[in-house]
Formats: sequence, structure tokens, C-alpha cells
Amino acid sequence: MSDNILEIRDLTVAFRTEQGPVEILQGVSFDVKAGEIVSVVGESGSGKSVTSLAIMRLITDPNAMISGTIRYKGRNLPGLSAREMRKLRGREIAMIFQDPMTALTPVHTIGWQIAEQLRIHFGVGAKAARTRSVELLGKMGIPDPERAYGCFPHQLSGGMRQRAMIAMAISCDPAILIADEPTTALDVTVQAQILDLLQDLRREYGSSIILITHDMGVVSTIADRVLVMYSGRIIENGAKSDLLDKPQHPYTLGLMRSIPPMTGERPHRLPSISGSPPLPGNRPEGCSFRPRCEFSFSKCNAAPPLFRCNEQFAACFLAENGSHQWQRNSAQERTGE
Amino acid sequence: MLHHNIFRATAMALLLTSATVGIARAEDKPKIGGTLRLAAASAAGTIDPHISYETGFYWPIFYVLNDGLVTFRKAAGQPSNDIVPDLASEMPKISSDGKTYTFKLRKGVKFSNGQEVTLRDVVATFERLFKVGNPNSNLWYNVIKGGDKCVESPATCSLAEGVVANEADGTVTFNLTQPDAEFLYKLAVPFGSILPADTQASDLGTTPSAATGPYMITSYDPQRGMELKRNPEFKVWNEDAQPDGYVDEIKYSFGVQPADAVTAIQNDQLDWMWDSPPADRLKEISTKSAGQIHINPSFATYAAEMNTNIAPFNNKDVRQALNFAVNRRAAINIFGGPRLAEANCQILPVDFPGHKGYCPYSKNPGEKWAGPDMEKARALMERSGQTGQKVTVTVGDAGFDSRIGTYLVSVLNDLGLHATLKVISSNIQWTYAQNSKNNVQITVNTLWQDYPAPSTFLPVLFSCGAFHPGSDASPNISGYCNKSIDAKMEQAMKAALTDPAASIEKWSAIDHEITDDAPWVSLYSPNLLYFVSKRLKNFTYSHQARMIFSKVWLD
Amino acid sequence: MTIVSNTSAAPAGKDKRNKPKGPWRTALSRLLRDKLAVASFLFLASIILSTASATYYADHISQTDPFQSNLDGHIEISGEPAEIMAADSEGLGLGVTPIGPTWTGQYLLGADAQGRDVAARLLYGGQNSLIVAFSSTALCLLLAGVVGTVSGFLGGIVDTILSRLLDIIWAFPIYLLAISLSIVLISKGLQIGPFHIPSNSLLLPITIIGVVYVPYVARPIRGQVLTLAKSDFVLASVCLGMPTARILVRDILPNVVTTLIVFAPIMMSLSILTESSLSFLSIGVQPPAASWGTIIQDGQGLLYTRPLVAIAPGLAIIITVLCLNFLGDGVKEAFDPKAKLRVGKD
Amino acid sequence: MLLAVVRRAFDMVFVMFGISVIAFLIFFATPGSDPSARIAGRNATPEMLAQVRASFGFDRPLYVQYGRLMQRLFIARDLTSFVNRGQKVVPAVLQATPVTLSLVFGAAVIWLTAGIGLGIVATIFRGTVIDKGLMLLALCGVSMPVFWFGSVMNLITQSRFHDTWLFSWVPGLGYTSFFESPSLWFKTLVVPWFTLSVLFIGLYARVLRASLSENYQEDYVRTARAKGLSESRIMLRHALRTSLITLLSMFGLDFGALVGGGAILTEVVFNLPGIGRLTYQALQNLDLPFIMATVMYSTFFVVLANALVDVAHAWLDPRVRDAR
Repeated sequence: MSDNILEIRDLTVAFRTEQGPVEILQGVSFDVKAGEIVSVVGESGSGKSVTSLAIMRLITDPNAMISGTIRYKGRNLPGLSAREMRKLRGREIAMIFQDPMTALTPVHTIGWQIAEQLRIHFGVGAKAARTRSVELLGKMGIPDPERAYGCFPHQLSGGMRQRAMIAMAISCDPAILIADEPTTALDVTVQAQILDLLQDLRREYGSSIILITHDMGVVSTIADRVLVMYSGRIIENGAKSDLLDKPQHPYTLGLMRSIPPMTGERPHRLPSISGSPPLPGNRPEGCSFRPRCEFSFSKCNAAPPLFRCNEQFAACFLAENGSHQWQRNSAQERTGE
Repeated sequence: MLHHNIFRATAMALLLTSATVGIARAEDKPKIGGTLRLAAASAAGTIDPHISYETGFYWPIFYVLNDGLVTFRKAAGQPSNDIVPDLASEMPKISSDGKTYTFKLRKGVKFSNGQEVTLRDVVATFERLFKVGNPNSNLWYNVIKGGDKCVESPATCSLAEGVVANEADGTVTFNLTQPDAEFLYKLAVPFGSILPADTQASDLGTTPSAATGPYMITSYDPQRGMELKRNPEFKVWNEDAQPDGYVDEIKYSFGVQPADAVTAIQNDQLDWMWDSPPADRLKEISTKSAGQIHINPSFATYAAEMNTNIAPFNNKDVRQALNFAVNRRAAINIFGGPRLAEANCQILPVDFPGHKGYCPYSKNPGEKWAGPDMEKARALMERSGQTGQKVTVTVGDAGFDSRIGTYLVSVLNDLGLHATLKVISSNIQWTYAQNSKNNVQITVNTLWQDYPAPSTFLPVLFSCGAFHPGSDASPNISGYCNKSIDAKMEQAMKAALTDPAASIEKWSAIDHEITDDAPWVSLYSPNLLYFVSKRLKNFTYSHQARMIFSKVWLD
Repeated sequence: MTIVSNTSAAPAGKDKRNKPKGPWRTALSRLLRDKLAVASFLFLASIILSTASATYYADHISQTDPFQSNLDGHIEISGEPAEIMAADSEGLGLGVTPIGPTWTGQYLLGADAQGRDVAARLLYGGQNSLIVAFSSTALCLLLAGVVGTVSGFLGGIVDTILSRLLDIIWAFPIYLLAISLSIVLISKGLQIGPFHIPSNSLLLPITIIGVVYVPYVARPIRGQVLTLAKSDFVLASVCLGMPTARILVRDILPNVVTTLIVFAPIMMSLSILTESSLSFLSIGVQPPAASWGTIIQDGQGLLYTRPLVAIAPGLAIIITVLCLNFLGDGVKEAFDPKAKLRVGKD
Repeated sequence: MLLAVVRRAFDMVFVMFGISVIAFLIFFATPGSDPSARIAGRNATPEMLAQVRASFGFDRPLYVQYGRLMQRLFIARDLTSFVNRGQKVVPAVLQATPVTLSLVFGAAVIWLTAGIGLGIVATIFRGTVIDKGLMLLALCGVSMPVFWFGSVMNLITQSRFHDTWLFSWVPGLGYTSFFESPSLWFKTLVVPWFTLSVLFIGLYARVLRASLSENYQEDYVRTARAKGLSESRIMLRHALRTSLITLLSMFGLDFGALVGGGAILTEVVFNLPGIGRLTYQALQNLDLPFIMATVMYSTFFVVLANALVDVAHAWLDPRVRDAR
């Protein structure tokens, strides 16, 4: 276990509302190893972003109740003082956000914003911070980084902004980089470049990356391991190759089906998962995927624990005794054979 | 209560005869030097003594700046109504027909610019009156030969026949077209100030003229203030006419609100204020600083003028009804209480020459007003048949006018009329009310004397000739025109030349007759309250020059 | 390559199972949930009711005519006769002081300089203050709505002329304009065609206040209409050949009206303040009619002896305006939370 | 760029022209505003009036009178008052300017400091009693008639509590030039400063509180937190920095309006001889030359402030800068 840089156990996030507490996260547990790219996938509202924010302790809503442990290099983050946590943020664990337009302060140049982080964490002088920022911008593949340094966020394209955002995130050489849907707002071609950049970063700095996305295509490109979330829980967790080949949870299968095939004729219409995920305050008894699940059966009235299936874990009673018929079918379907 | 008030009124009248309440003790020794600090809420326009008609505001200043051939005696009380020779070395010789006045000019008097006062200056002064359009040039000074021509074409005015200088014996002779009993008064007021012949023939505005008196204006800014310093050329020639001043400098600040001025005087930061202290400070100062208050009667009538040409006040019954209904005590209460005014029913102010106590509009008609008579008022209203008529009371927004107006509205409504109030800028109220085109039904004004003769009130305000329909300049606001009274006024004027005492009798009778016709509701004669600093001594109140600035000294 | 379902999950779990309601009904129900706004509204209603009872108060409780000067009268306080205007007897005996608060039915808050019951005048004055505020707000919103809509919708030369006019009024310092108009109109009244508004009519302050604030409302509305007129759905309607009037009524007016509703309470509070300022400078409501502003003005002359005469109407103004502002916040939140309201004041 | 400047200047001139025409017409349409009678004096005959009217040009067509007035105001600069004849208008306005500037500058310092302070504190404690209390206080400030508050302040500091240690230092109303006595200048202005600023403190605190809470919902604040910045730095360098743009535009307009005579009520209540009171007196006296001068002066500042705010806005907000 010593190579786990981050260990999360039983992370629960609930919000007090007029109708009583609503659990957004229900006992999420997972580990991140050093240098690993972990991808968290799920639909909107499944709890991916909340998980990442909870790790960073960025949930500021006074109505939020957070429990569980988040161990980073052995230190429990929720137990740290605000000051200690601040030192960690950006320095040890950095984060990049989905929309680089709104995630950067509009009234400061991006260079200033990168330099600010360097100055805060390393106490370097203005000049050194500037040199380093320009260097970082250059590394991110921004042409003419000197000019980009003096640009305001709105003056750059989305891809450039995201590069700047990443430059800012890695400026302090963090051990973990949390990327919350970093490519959603970008063009497809730019998406690929950003993903390449992230892989380069891991190679160069050895950072762990938690990549939050709802895009299975992104997952298949760069993840080492995949966590599938549904309605506030992790429902499947496994190495990318295993998980993509043999999804254990019907929901994961559904996600895979929704990826258009890489080769061959595109189907007229992509199959989709019927229905929509339950609202956090309104989850059905037992397995929360049950109402949408084509395989549901009587057992599903109880909440399934995570079942181990080789190196994979899945929260589905179908996975209780190993793999099933539908898996093979799904694999065939996916490859279009 | 009523009884109590009457008692107080009598007590007050007794006090007033002593002229001042502040006690100037005999052992106070005169002191020379220091700066006298005056304050007023605002300035009052031009300081050209030939133009400014600010009898209360600027004339007292002009009296210590400039001199006429004659002037009013610089003294307290009744003697201040007397005329004494000033730049003339003696009283003029008047021809038996009353048409020529010959003055001998005093020698050696110098203007503040160093020039000597010459006969040429005297002649030029009277021509200048016409050239600059002196407000009374057509009423007072056109009696001088050639004057009427000058009124017609001021720019080319020449009084070659009217004012004749005789360099040989140093005299100047005024030839009049007709005898004028009040001619000397007209020379004694600041309009008659002798200015250098080379003074510009247009309004001096904010530029001070050369002075002959003990002080001269060194700066004047209507927004900020005025400064007077000693006139280096001044030497006393006639203590009665132009005494030397005690203080070295006079500093007049404008833009000081009355409430602030009161505080400043209490704190010894100011010595004298022009405005009356605000009503809600009276109690405070009359208990805390009684010794700093001087109350003096003034030659003025506070009255509501009714327009006798339009309804409902073209009906004498309505006018009399209002006269009976108005509670003078209530009006006096608005003005600051019984100590500050004396109820009056007639035109001439209390104690003014020709004033004979007469009040037909009172509970018990007699010499003095004794209370409203609502029964009579209602009966008169009933008879008039004007009940329900609409009346707009038009008043200016300054001083007590709008509050008196509010009170009048309330009385008119009580009488069964439909009254409303209209408050307009006090700056335009006087001219607005005069213009018959504006159809002002009733308004209020304080009417001040120009000089101590009944003619400054009666013919000016009630003769047919003083009514100019459709003009902004029509001082007969009531539009009152009564041929028989006009004739009587003519007679009174004539009588003044030969028998002053008989003339005064005649004026008294005219006063009463007009009062019976009720073109006005006279309310009261205001007393002037001066609140001065502790260090201001020898307060001397003249009826003409008010507080004589050259008489006071500072402890 | 994306997940298909796009239902967004609201974390707070509010607003579930909303039956489709009209936007205004939704807003209204939202407003009713705002306790502060509701309380303010109720308080305002009680202020309006109490001012409406002025006549009753004057007739039965204070038993004086608040428009009749009473400078020489007496009342009885617990059996003792008291002068309403007492001439002072201390010192030189100068000055006349009106009776102070008796805290009983008659002269509850004392008398003003004309010996009139301040409490009764306060109620009558409130009537006028509120009438002026209501009416001038209505006038202002109406004018602004028309001008803004016409200008924004028609565009072209009409827009140019109207916007220029608005620009000029906008740049004219608001109090200067109001004071200038007041001074002029009060000295002669206003003649509009055959109609003459006399100088002491309440219509004058209403018109003046209504007009001077028009640009403050008309400009945002013009902008809004301009945006709407260029919006896709209006363009679509135009393409479909819908008559202009129908587009105006169906698509544009509802939006304009929402904005006007949001502006209403704020404009009312502004109107009350402006009316009181003008009246304070003696160029608003004309005596003997009263408003809170004129009573403050009356009280200026009594500040040292009877400060309550000036303080009481001031408090009445503050409370009323405060309620209107709370209500305004609530209305804004309920109808258009993104609206940027900011109206200049002195 | 040059075109924009020319356009802007043209707009300014147009608006000022429009306002001057309106002001001129307003006052020439007033009965009794014809100054001839006042100029001629109390007992003038109709003939004398006619003379005065001719010599002052009041018998000429309105547009000629307007032209003459403007020529004397702007070109010859020798326009004089109708009421205090001989008094030049331009120097009087220039004399009143430092008074108004003193008042408005001091008040601006107070209201910016206090308004921003309150806004920040309320945002930090948003949702708590402190926040609600402060916002209620701010709303009270906005709801108060300034002249009434000024009167009450006068009552307290000049009369009721003047003799206590608290306010015994307050001098009587009026104005003392800074160069005459800096300490007296300061003392006389403290109460007016405070009075004038109360409304704006309330206004600015409320606007800032709203804007800051909006900003705190923005993604970039989350980013700033994720960077490990301290709360105070996030507030000051990120959230506030963004809100300041709105606030500064507001400030520019308010400041311009106040310097242009918008502080008229405060100046009247505290008897400060500034532009506002000058204007008020001119209006009361129907002194047309003064009215024109002060109205043009005020308009100039308002229009100028509008223009400056646009420029400053562009300078402060890079998004706006590039949008044009």
C-alpha cells in the first residue's frame, strides 16, 4: 500500500436542505498510486466533481457535511488546519477546471496568475516568477509565450487558455494533478493535444493525475485505471484494459455502448441508456441504477456492495459470482464484430 | 390671558420709549480700533448709492460712506429724523416761493481718492441720477428744472438750468419747477450722495464709489462679503452730520444663515447680524443673552395688500370683513411674539409722523386694536354675497411672509372663502404682485419709509398715479384709486410748504380715511431686534440709519 | 462521444415537481415566500391605511383642523388650560413656542409654528407624500415603458431622437432639473393645451418627478427591447410573417412589464425622497397642503425648541422608504434576479 | 481611435448644447423672471423699464438673447449677474468650486473606505447576523433623506450635544478655506462629509456585497483557492479586483454629479458656499446668468464624468478594452 499516494476511504458528502440532508457522495473509497492516471467517469451529477472538490477541500457551502478520510502521503487532509491545507493546495495537489474561460480571473493576465502561484508557494521574486512562468507557458506548447504572458484570458483561444491553466497547475510541480473535465469545452483536435500534454507531464514529472470526465473516449486514450461513478457511488473500479474489455456493471456497459465505434460503419443511432439518473435526494431503494437496468432482478432491491472480480471491483449483484453472459455480448458489440 | 397680554403690551411700550433695552453704562469708555464683524444671509445687489434702493440693508452703510449736501442727524431716537447740513456748510437758503434752494458748499472736504469735493461734482451727481436711472428719478428728482427731459433721454441729461453752480461764491442753486416740501429729505437720503464728477455714468455694480465719510469700501463680493476701511482723507466737519468712526475696519460677511449668525455672536465670532434671529432661538437668547439685544421700533407697516379691482376684494365688505377677522396677535405670534411688533390697523406705522392711533377693525374700535371681531366679520361677509369665492394668497418665500400667508389662508377659509396659498420667490414677489396682469388677489409686504414724512407712504402707495396697469412697476398694489383722496393728498402736500403742522393733520385724516376703505389689512408695525456681541458698545439706533456703524465701539 | 442524458441534477433538490405556471405567478409565489418582503409589504399597507385615516384622526382624536392656523388658542391638558402658542416670559420674553408633545389625543406630537396638530398633519402629509410617490412612479414607468419600447423597437430616426432626448435629460443633474422645473412651474402653473394645472396642485410635483426619472428607466428598457427585437425568436416570428403588433404584445411587452415591475418599488422610494427634497426646498407640495417634506421644512424653524416637528416626518420617510427598498429587493429576486438596478441619487 | 475621440467630444458638446437650450427656455418662459423690473428698481416707470429692457437686450428675439448669453459666458467670459449687478459669473463659479471639491473629496474618501469595508465584511460573513445587520444599516443609509439627516446632525452637533465633550469641537456652520486654517477647514467639514457619505456608504456597500457574492460563485475564485491562495488574497486580489470595476464606474458618475452641484442639499443644510448652494441661490433669485453658468458647469462635470468612466472602465476591464 505504500505506493498509494492518495487513499480515500468512505468519503461521504451531504448537503443540508429544507427536505433534510441529501447525500451527494455515499461512501466513496479509492486509491491513487504515484505516477498513475486515474480516470473517474460518470454522468453529470454522479459525484465526480464533488469528489475532486472534496479532496481539495474546496466545498465551501456551509451546509455541506463531509465525512471519511482522505490520506495524502499518509496525512489525513480533512484533519489539516486551513493553513496547512492551503500550503498543500496548488503546491502538492493541483487542479485544473473544465472551462478555462471562467476559471481564470478575467482581470489579470494569465502570466500574472501563474506567477502569483509561484510567488505564493515558493516566495520567489517577481522576476524569477515571470521567467519561470514564461518557460512553463512555452513548455505547454504555447507559441510566443512572452506575448501570451501578458495576455488576458479572453484574449486567448480555449485551447491556449487550458494550456495556461495547466501551466499554472503544474507550476509548483505537484504530486497529484486533478483535472476536472479538462477537455469538455474544447474542440476535438485541441482535446487530443491537451490529453497528449497531460501524458507528457506524467512522463516528465511523474505526477499522478486524477482525470475526471464523462467522455469514454478520453478514458480510453490515456487512463491507467478507471473509476465509474453513478449516483454518488463508485460502481466499478479497475484497470483500463480490464474494464473496457470486460465491464462488470451494466451501467459501465451502457457507457461503452454509447461510444461510437472507431472503425466500420457508424450506426444510425447510438444506443443510449434509457431514463435518467436519480436525483440525490430521490434515490430508489437498493441499487440506484435498478430502474434503468435491463438486467435488474429481485436482489437489486438491496444496495450491492463492491464485488471483486479478478482485479476489478463492481457494485452489482451480477458480478457477485464472476462474469456473465452479457459481458461477452457487449464486448462483441463494442468491437463491432 | 387676554388681560395679561394687554398688560404686557403696555409694559413693552414703556420699555420701547427708552429705545434700547441693552444697557450702555456711562462708565463704558469709548475705544478706538478693532474690526467690526457683521453678517447677513445674502448680499443685496449693487452698491451704487445712486441706484441701490435697499433702505434697510445698504443705506445704513451708505450713510457712513457718503455725504449729501444735507443729511439726517446721526443720533439716537427722534432727533435722527432731523436734517442737518453736511457737505453744505449750513442749511440752504430757500426762496419765498419755495422754488430755489441755495447751498454753500463746504470747503476742504476730500474724496477718498484724494480729490476735493467741488461744485462740479454736485452738478454731476444730480445729472448722474438720471443717467444711471435712479429708481426715483422720475418721482423725486424730476422736480428739478430739466429733470423731466432727463427722464425722457437720460443719456444726454443736462441740468444746466436746474442745478446751477456759482464758482465765485462757492454756492450751488437748485431751481425747481414747483415747490417741494420734502426736497431736503430727497437730498438727505443716500440717493443724494455727492460722487466725483468722473464717476462712470452707469451702474457701478460691485465697484465701490469714492467715499467722503469716515469709511470706504475696499472690496465687495456679493457671494462672500464686503470690507470697509477708514477713509484716510476723512476729517470731522460736523459731528452731527458725519461723526468719525471708532472701529478701524468693518467686515461684512454674506452667506451666513441667521441661526449660524446667532451662534457666532454668542461665541463672540461676530458682532452684529442683519437678519432677525430665527424664531426658535429667541427664547434662548432672550434668557441667556438679554444684555446683547436691542429692540427698536421701526417706521414700517406689515400689511396684506388686497387687489381692489378684482373679486372678491373689489367688494369693500369683504375687505373690511377680513380686517375684522384677522387676529393681529396671531400674526404677531408668528413674527416672534408681542415684544417684537405692535398691532396696527392703519397705513402709517406706529409713531411715524402723522400716525394717530386709529383702529376701526377691532373688538372695541378705538385707538388700538383689541382683538378680532368674528361676528362683525361674518356679518359683513354675509352682506357681501362673496362667500365661496376663490382666493389665492400670493406671498414671497422669505422671512415670515409664507407663514403669515398660511395664516391668512386659514382666516379666509374661516370666512367662507376658498383660499389657497401660492409661494413664489421673494425676489420676484414685489414686482410680480405689482403687475395687474398677474391678477394677484392678495399679498403681503413690509412697507418701509424712505424718509420721515407721510408722503413716503400715502401718495406712493395709494394715489391713482401710482397705479400702472400691466406694469411691473406699479407700487399701488391694491390698484386703489380715489379721486377725492388724491385731491386731499395734493392739498396736504401743498400745506407742508406753509404749515407743516396742519399738513400732518391732513395726512392723519387721509390715513384714517384710507383705512376705512380697507385696501389693506395692516397687521403690525414690526420692531427691529438687533442681536449684538458682548463687546459691541454704544449701540445707537437712528430711525434713518438704523445702527449707526460709526457710533459703535468694541470693548 | 458523450453520455446522452442531459438532465442536470440540482444539488439542493429544490424546485422539484413544479407544475408549469405562468412566469409571473411563479415570481409571485417566490415573492410570497420572501418573509422580509411580505412583512415590508404589510407594513407599507398599514402605513397607507393609517394615512388614509387622517380625516378620522383629525375629527375624532386630535379634534383640530390640521389646516387651520391656531395661533391664539388654548387646550386643556389634564384639566389645566395650556396655550398652544406660548409667548415666553423668561428673560426679555421674546419668542413664541408652540406646545410640545402632550402624548394624549390632542397635540400628541405637539404643534407646529402655526399651532396645528403635528400628528394629524403627519397623517395628512403622508397621504400626499404617498400619492405623489405612487402617481409619479406610475407616470414615470408609463412614460419610460412607452419611450423605451418605441425607441428600441422602431429604431431608426425615432430611436435617434428619443435617445438623444434621454441623453440630455440624463446628463442634466437630476436635482437641478427638478428644482428648475419646480421653480418655474410653481410660479405660474402648467398649461398643457386646454388644461391648466394650478401652481399648488399635487399634479405639478407628480409630473416633475415622473418626468425627470424617465431616462433612468427608459434607457434600460430600450436596451432590453433592442436585444429582444434582435433575438432569434422575434426574428423567427418576423420571418413567419406575424404582425408587428402581435410580436410586440406577445414577445416584447411581457419582458418590458417585468422590468417595470422590478423598477416600481425602487422608483417609489426614490420618488418619496425626491418629493421630500423638493418640498424641503419649498418647491414641492405647496402649503397649506402638507407632505412629509413640507413638515420637515416647517420644523426647520423649530429645530431648537421643538425638534420633534422635523424629526417625526423624517422617521416616517425612512420607515416607508426602507419598506419599499426591502420590497424592492424581494421583487427583484422574485422577478428578475439578474436585473442591475442602480439609480443615482444625491 | 481619433474618430472615437471626435465622436465623444461631439456627443459632449451636443448634450451640453441641449441642456443649455432647455435651461434657457425654462427660465425665459417664467413670468416675473424678466429681470428688467428688478434692474430698474422699485419705483421705476414703465418708460424706464422699456429703457432697461432695450439696454440689456431683453427686447430682442430669444435666439439672439441666447446667443449673446453664450457668447458672454464662454467667449468674453464677462457675463454678470442680473441680481447682484456687476458681479462676474465666471469668477464666482470658480470661487465656489474648491468648496464643493473639498466637500465631495472628503466624503468620497469616507464613503469609498467605509462602503468597501462594509461590503467586504458583509461578504465574509455572508448569511450571518453580521451580514444582515450591516446590510440593514446600509439600507437605512440609502433610505434617509440627506437634508433631514443633515438637520438632525446639526441639531445634535450644534445644539443638543454641542456642550458635551463629544461635539464641543464642532465649529459653527459655514466654510473656512483650507489655506486659511487647515484645522478649521477639517473641523467644519467633518459633519458634512459624514452626512453626504452616509447614503453612498449604504449604496456602495450593498452593490459591492452583491457583486462580491456573485464573484464568489465564479469559477475563478475556486481556481484561486485551488492555487492555495489565502482567503484575504482571494478577496482582495481576485474577487474585489473584479468588483472594483463596477464600483469605480459608479464612483465616477457619482463623483461627477456631486462635483457638478449634486451635493446641493448638503451644501444648503450646512451652509457651504459651494456650487450647489450657488445654483440654489441663483435658482431662487431667478438670476439667469448664474443659472446658465452653474447649469453648464454641472453638465460639464456630469458629461465629463460619463466620458471618463467609459475610458476608465475600458482601462480597468480588459474585456471591455478589447471589445471596442
